[in-house]
Amino acid sequence: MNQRTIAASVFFIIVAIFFILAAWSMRPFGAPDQSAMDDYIIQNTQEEAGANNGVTSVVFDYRGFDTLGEATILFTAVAGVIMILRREKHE
Amino acid sequence: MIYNLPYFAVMGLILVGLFALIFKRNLIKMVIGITLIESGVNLFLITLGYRENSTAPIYTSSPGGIMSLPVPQALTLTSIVIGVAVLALMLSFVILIYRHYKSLDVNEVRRLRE
Amino acid sequence: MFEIIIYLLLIIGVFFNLLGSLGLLRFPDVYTRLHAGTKCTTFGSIFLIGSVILLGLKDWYLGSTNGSILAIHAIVALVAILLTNPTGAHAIARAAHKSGVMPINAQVDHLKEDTGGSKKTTEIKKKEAR
Amino acid sequence: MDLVEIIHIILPILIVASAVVSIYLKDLLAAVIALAAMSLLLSLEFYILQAPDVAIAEAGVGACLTTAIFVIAIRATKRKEDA
Amino acid sequence: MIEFFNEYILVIAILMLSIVIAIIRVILGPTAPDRVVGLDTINTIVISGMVLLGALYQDIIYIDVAIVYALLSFISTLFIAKYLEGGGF
Amino acid sequence: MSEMSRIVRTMTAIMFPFAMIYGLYVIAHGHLTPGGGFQGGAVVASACAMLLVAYGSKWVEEKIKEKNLSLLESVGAIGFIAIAFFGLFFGVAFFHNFLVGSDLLFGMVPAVGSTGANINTGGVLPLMNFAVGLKVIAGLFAIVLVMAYATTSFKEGKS
Repeated sequence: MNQRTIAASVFFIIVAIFFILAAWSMRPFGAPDQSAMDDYIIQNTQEEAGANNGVTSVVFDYRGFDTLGEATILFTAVAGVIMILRREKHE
Repeated sequence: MIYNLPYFAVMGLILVGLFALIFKRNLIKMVIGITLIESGVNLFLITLGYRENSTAPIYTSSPGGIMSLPVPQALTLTSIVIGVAVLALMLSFVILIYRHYKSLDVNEVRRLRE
Repeated sequence: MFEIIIYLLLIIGVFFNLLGSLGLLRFPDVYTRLHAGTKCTTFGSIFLIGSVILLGLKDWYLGSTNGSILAIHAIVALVAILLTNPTGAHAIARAAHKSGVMPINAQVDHLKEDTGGSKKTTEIKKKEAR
Repeated sequence: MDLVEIIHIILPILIVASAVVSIYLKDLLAAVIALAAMSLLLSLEFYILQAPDVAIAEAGVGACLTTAIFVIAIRATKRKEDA
Repeated sequence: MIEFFNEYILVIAILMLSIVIAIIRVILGPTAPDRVVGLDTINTIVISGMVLLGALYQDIIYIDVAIVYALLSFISTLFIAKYLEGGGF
Repeated sequence: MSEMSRIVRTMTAIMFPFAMIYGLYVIAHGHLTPGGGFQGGAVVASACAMLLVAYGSKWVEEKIKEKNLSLLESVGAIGFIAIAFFGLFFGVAFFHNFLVGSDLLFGMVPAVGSTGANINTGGVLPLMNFAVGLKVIAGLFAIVLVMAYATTSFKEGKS
């Protein structure tokens, strides 16, 4: 029980109390506050994107840059894994 | 009207992951903790986008009625694939550390480093 | 008529599923638990999904196009369960035996004697098994 | 639709319980099994929260790939947690 | 909702009870194969529950999730079994 | 040693085409039913992982080189960005859906409201689904294959 453990315990308890209060004072489950953007997407996805699936039209049409960033992260992670583990194969 | 129980589930997941991340010394246990935190965040996003008595935001032969919000679902979708890629990267680092130090203990690794 | 059959299938299926998980809790060792947890729930799931298939066929008979799609997808799910579940059970049992988990109260363990016998017969039996 | 709320109540408790188990166990393989169960129940939770897209993604990733990567890593390192 | 479908909800509630029992086995199980058997049981029960929920919502798109699970859920079982057998991947 | 029993191998050989076809179905119907590039890619990568666990990583490494998987992932990324740039050239902006409303492939606009499934809709969404699906398949399976192969060869050389 050194000082490090005590400090970590205090930090953890503070974070726990914060999370419990946050979950307690959250808005009621099942009733979103602001949904103007989502209502627009739900109503216009068939005319603008031409797709029946709202989620796919958001992923690839309305928010394409998110997917671009995701592709970058996936590429980087795969390159990192191959770079780390490839060296063992030739030894 | 479930009285915020899914929010408490999110809180529990994140707290359990944080506990593993702070107090556990095994590297794979810490990676499991990070996975738990990521699952909690995914559940939080989906919970934010849920409406009472709604259907999925897909028009193909849907029964009609109000629909749940599509944007949080799309964000979660990208988050899951990022999560598994980053998990593989972390586990590769863990394997590399084990080959160098012959140990998974964080304190051992730190002590041998000095 | 249809509804009575669907009720019957639901009752049989849920009874076997509950029985399977109860047996999973009550049985003493891995192999008997494997009986309860895999065979029983597979048998129950056949009836549960069969009720959904019957519901879809009823809707199709009454003139709904969604009913046929429901029935076909449920049939695909049923075939997938029937193909994959016994394979998983076989893999678990083999792995449990290879990792050294013995059945409780077992008097004679034939598999153990086979692998522990003379080397030649073991090799021959292995070749036959392959 | 009253009994559906029972599912909404039981399922978060089960998710948190399996998460706690996956942290509590000393055997890392058992922890990974509990993590797989958590992922499975999380996918069912996504399903009843009306997000079938996310449920399919979680199914494909959590049912197979996460467990596979963890088991490979445990195979390459060691199984017991020394603590 | 039609009154007939309430029976499906009752069945799903009983399946939830079965999942609770199987989770207890996953928690208790003394060896790793016990826990794997519990995981397999949860897999099967969840698949049938997903199909029943798809029939309950009267929406055909939901059953796709159940098919994905039925196709893929035994792969994790295979990985763990191969680890327990010993030998590399 | 590194392959499983005969039952598992036989069932894998039976199940693999089903899982593959189902994954491709999930990718191709991404704009109609739940699914898309990420989900279908995860399903197909899981099917390939099933092949890996049943037959051993050495067998799979002989069939599918990891270099080719890397190449395939790059092709997927380049296709994704190229389709996005087509939106800039033919339309008004990056990621503009330039095929919707035209008479080309995938150019139809579905009726508003709850409709049936018509695969000829969606604009560039099916093409992007295929590009991202290719990327996710190659990426995730490359991760699993490289991890399994590297750790196995290490263990065998060690002991």
